[in-house]
Amino acid sequence: MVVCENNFQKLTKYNRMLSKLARGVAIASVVTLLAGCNLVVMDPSGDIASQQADLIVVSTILMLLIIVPVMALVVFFAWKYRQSNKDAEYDPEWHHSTKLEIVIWSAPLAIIIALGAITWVSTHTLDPYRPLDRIDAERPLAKDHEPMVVEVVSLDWKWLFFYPEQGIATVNELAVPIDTPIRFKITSSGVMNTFYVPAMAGMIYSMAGMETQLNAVMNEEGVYDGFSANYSGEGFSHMRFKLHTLSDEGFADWAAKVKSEGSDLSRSAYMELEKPSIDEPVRYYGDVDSDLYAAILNMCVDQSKMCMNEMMAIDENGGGGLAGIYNVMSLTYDTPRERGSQFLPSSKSYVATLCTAPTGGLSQQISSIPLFENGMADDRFSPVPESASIGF
Amino acid sequence: MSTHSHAHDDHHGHDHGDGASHGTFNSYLIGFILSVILTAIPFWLVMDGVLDSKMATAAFVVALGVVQIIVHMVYFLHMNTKSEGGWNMLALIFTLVIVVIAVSGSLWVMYHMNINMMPKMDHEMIQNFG
Amino acid sequence: MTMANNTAAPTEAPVFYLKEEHHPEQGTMLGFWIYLMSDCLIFAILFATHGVLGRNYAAGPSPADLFDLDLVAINTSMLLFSSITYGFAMLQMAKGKIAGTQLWLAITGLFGVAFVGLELYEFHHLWHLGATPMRSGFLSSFYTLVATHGLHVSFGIIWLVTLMVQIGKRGLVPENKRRLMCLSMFWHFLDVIWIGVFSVVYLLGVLG
Amino acid sequence: MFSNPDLLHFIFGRLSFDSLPFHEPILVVTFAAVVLGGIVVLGALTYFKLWGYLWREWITSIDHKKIGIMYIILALIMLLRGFADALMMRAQQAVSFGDAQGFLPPHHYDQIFTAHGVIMIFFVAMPLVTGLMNFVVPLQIGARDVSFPFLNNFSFWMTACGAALVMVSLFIGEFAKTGWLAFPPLSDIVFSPDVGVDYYIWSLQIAGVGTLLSGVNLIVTIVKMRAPGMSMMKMPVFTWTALCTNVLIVASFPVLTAVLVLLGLDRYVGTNFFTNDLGGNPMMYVNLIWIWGHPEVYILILPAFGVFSEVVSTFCRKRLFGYSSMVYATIVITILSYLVWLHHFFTMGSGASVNAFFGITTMIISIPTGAKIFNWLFTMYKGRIKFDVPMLWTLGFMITFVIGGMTGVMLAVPPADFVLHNSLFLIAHFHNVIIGGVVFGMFAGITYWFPKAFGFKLDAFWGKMSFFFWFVGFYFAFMPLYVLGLMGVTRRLSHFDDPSLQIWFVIAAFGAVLIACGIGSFILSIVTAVLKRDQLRDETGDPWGGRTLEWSTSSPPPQYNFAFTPVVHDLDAWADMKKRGFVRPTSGFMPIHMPKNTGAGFILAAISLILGFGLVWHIWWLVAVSFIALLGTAIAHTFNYNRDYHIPVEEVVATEDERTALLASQKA
Repeated sequence: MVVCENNFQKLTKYNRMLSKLARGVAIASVVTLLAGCNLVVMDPSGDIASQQADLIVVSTILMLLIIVPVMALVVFFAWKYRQSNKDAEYDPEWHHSTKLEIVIWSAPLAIIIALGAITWVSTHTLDPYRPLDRIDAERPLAKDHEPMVVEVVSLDWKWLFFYPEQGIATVNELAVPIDTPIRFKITSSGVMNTFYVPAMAGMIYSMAGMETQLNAVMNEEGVYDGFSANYSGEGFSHMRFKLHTLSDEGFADWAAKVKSEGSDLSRSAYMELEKPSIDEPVRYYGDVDSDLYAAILNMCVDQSKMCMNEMMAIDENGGGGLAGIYNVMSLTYDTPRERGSQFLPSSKSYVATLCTAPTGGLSQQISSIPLFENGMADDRFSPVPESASIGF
Repeated sequence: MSTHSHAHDDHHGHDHGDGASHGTFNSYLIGFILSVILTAIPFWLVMDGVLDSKMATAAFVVALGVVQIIVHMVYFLHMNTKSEGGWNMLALIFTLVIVVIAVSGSLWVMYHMNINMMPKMDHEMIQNFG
Repeated sequence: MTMANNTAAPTEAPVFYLKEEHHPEQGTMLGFWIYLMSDCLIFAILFATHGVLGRNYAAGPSPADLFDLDLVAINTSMLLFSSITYGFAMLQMAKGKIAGTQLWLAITGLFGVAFVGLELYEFHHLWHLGATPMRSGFLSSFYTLVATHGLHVSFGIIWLVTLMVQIGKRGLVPENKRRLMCLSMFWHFLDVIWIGVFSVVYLLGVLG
Repeated sequence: MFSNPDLLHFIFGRLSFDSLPFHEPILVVTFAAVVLGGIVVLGALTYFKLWGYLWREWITSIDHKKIGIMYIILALIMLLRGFADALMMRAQQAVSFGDAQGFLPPHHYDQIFTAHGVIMIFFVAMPLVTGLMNFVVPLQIGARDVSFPFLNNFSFWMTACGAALVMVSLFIGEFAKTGWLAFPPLSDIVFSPDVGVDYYIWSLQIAGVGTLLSGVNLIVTIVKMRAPGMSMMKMPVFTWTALCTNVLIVASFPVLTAVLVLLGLDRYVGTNFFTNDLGGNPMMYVNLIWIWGHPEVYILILPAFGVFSEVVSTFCRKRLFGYSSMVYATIVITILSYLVWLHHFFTMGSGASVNAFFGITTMIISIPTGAKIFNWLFTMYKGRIKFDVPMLWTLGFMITFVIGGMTGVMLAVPPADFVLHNSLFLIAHFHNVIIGGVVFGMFAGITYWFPKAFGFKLDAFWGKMSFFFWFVGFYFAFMPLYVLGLMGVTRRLSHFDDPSLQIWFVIAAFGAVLIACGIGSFILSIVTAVLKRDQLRDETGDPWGGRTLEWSTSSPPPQYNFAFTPVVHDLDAWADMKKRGFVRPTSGFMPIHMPKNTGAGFILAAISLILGFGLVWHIWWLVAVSFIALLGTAIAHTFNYNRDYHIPVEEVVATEDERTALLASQKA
């Protein structure tokens, strides 16, 4: 393919890929033609993605077993039984053959049984939540190894990465040491995105108030593309970052650089960063509020908001009762206006935090909080009347 | 069947073909009494806290609800395998299959997603609010 | 070539068309039943949503804090009474008695109005407490499910009144009988949905 | 008075002068063209005094054949709009690299890909399918009309008004910028406060009512109105697929209605179904909308399968191979299509067991689908194949669709989907099945039944040109997307950093141009056919040597379809009649009982359109007025008991005698 010749640096991978595909003779020719084109999905640098690529090849070959004969037969029958070919047999009443019927149902069935078995096993072994059990095909991992943790937040429209072990954070740049299992914990500040580095492992959604996980490992040094694969609004096309895979020393150097060059990431700095922006440059943070990721995940960076886990714990125990009705506040910041809208939304509210430390039962806590004096209550609601009871 | 002697309305004049039965006074009464009983029991179970186990109460409520739905289908909606040549029953069964798939599937799928993704509450937290 | 290709005519020429006018079966009842089945799926989705969101109180009130089962029991009885009175209307219709049909229809309509009225009273009360559909996922799904059922009953009442006028004008002509039977299915179908509502939303909800 | 903002807000809601897109030159030019074209059309209608004719013969018509034709005209018009969107996307992606930003800013581009998806699925594919079923099914089962002719007219106009509301969004306000399924939280009021999503919600709700009712209508028609002797297992395969399609419509569109109501409540009332805060759960929306969304795919493809079954046996001049396995395959697909929805969001994070379950159920669907492909294949075996245009589409389908099927099964393997989800590979896959399956099928069907509808065939030369342009254009347009998907390129991007990708997008754009030529050729084949209609005239009623009942009546069929109700003895009823010496009756005619035209459907749908517009723009007085008008008109309509009449026997005799003479002159 002439168009791809500018990709010479990929030639080494191209060779490696050829050997890999020796199994898949059937499509090797097609793939070879395209291999110069950085088919990163088929030729990744992380062990998980490699297994996923193998799966694509295997399932393709399995299906070609039936697709190729069908396509050939379509062409052959169309040619052989054309109207002008009077030599071909013509039997307008022939419409049933039990033997053929058995074949046409059982042949796809056999292939699907094989593919189904592969699917069941591979879905479990390549589950993104499952801790890795190998670094690559040759190097298994001990059962109790602790992966390195990277916390990922998708913002409008940029990526924020926390390195809790290093105490640093970055925007739109990710670096990991090679051959080290990594657990990505992923959440979002607002809309859905997916965290996706094609060379490393599959993608997974990032959603606000929820945490998804991706266990992955990189096996080669290099610079790779990462991005969101789920459309998230105006700046979506520019929601890209580079993944640097480094040696252990290289990673340590990089972390030190971030630590020394970076600025502070406090809650207020995050609130500023969270505002929608497009094509954000790379940023380093050397001093990171240690609670920040948890606060983002639980949607309570604004400290007046109740954290999700707290709210869910209350709900688990039967909710906040009637008094809880009024524990809401109007949204103080205004995402739509920041998104350049001409209309304002109808007033949105959220649940306010319970300020005191949880000491006694919930009902006690709520009754002990001066909800209405400190101006937290939404003024759409009138205070609970003294006699508020549920009787009708 | 006359063809065009009584022009316009004759086409609609053969409701007997609809196979819909109207029930009898007795069948309506039986249906009504059964459904009053089947309504009263679950209300009584929940309002008076008759059973100690919540699970058992819930199971009874659901089971009685299902029985009551069947009673209504038979006595009020006159469902049987023959009405409309069996098509009513077929449509009902198909719908029930889809309803079961959609409802139980949604609950199953969403349960797994919530387990996998909702922020972790540590036990201490639940205890604190308990 | 089209018509007279009878080279190998079989011994007995089959009949290929009906000489007399063909009356296909009336499809209205089946069609309406199928519509009800599709409506049933709307409710299924609302039930599924309630199943998923029904415990998301957002640190607000739970069913046990809000629901008054006495009221729900009264409400349920309204709907049950309206069922049997509609049944009586159908029996009168089968006998061809216009006045009896109208009377029982009117009683059915009144029970329906009582049901909707009680539901509105409950909503008003909850709203006044501040338990609005905006407060939590649980309340959103509760109001939507119950109000969708209530809306159906309200449309049923409008339909019922329309039908009473039509019976008054034209009597129990076949069209009106068919419409009465459709409304009968609609009305009893709403009972069935309500069984699901009071069992799942109210009783299981209060149970916690 | 006009300086009073409260009053203005009361009258116009959130509609203002700024809502008109004067800043978008593309839209201003389009608008000017639409207005000019509109004036020309309206002027011509007035000049030729066609308004009365249109109103009497088409707008108020309850004739299933005319309604079917109107559905297809609507679909072809909307195809032009949807395809214009596609061309703009392809052009933008072919030029927007590095520093070049292309000609579409994200604000505009995001609306275009959303509109493209919505229009192509809801207002092109759906009306094509519904239109074809409407036209063909009653003829195939030997009926005189559908079960509920008025509802049929109403359904069509609701669909048309849904389409009209989408078109209004082009010039007043904007369309959704959320992707065609409008996932929250992006589609929630917080992140999409503009009118776009509201246009989306209300146009789909209005059209959805039409779709649902036409589904009910056709099910009852097939169940109740089959000719005597036509048992279920003697129904033509297209009727079978139509039955299953309509079952799917009735059992899935309510889900869409419900989920859009919930999204609407979130936006209008401030409830918390799919919000991030206050106990909402956006994943529930994704879950629910795909419970509708997956059966929707089969709603589109099953009728196409039916068309191919009819075409392949007609043009191979042979009975269909494996009729009963074809029927069972269709039924199995109908049920299974409800068990696979999660494969659209494997990557959302449900556990391995859930993913694996849905992956495997998805693969199982390929078994009955594969059986169908084999059945068509073995119908060709020992046949005498005529390569008329419908057969070309069928062959093109068989080659193309298996590729789409293969990539579909690949995407059903969850770990593979983890790298392919939301990529251009996915885009290539579903265009592969939708174009290779649905579009090819609908073009085959239109070409096949066109002479039945109008009495003359489509022009074969331009028909063939259309097929080859589409066929080749498809491969040029979508094979590069498979490659790009494997290069890790995602859907819905309006700009790229990596210039090495550009060549693939240029190839894809070239493919889109070829497809444009295909659409142009198809229009030419209609225009040429109209001009040459005397040469292409079909006077036999059976131009292809068909096998099913619709070919036993004249082309176009009389209003009442069949003067005498046919009696069916064999699966291929008409082939059987021809073989066993059916002689067309020429006397003994009787008056025929038929439904009357009515304008109620059109009026109700027009009011719904106004209601939708009011809701989109928060013009509450308009909402109230139009809602009351809607209710009032509906009730008033029920007071009309005078809904049918008899075609006098003289008219039937005259029509049938004319045909007798025509057939006699043919033979002579």
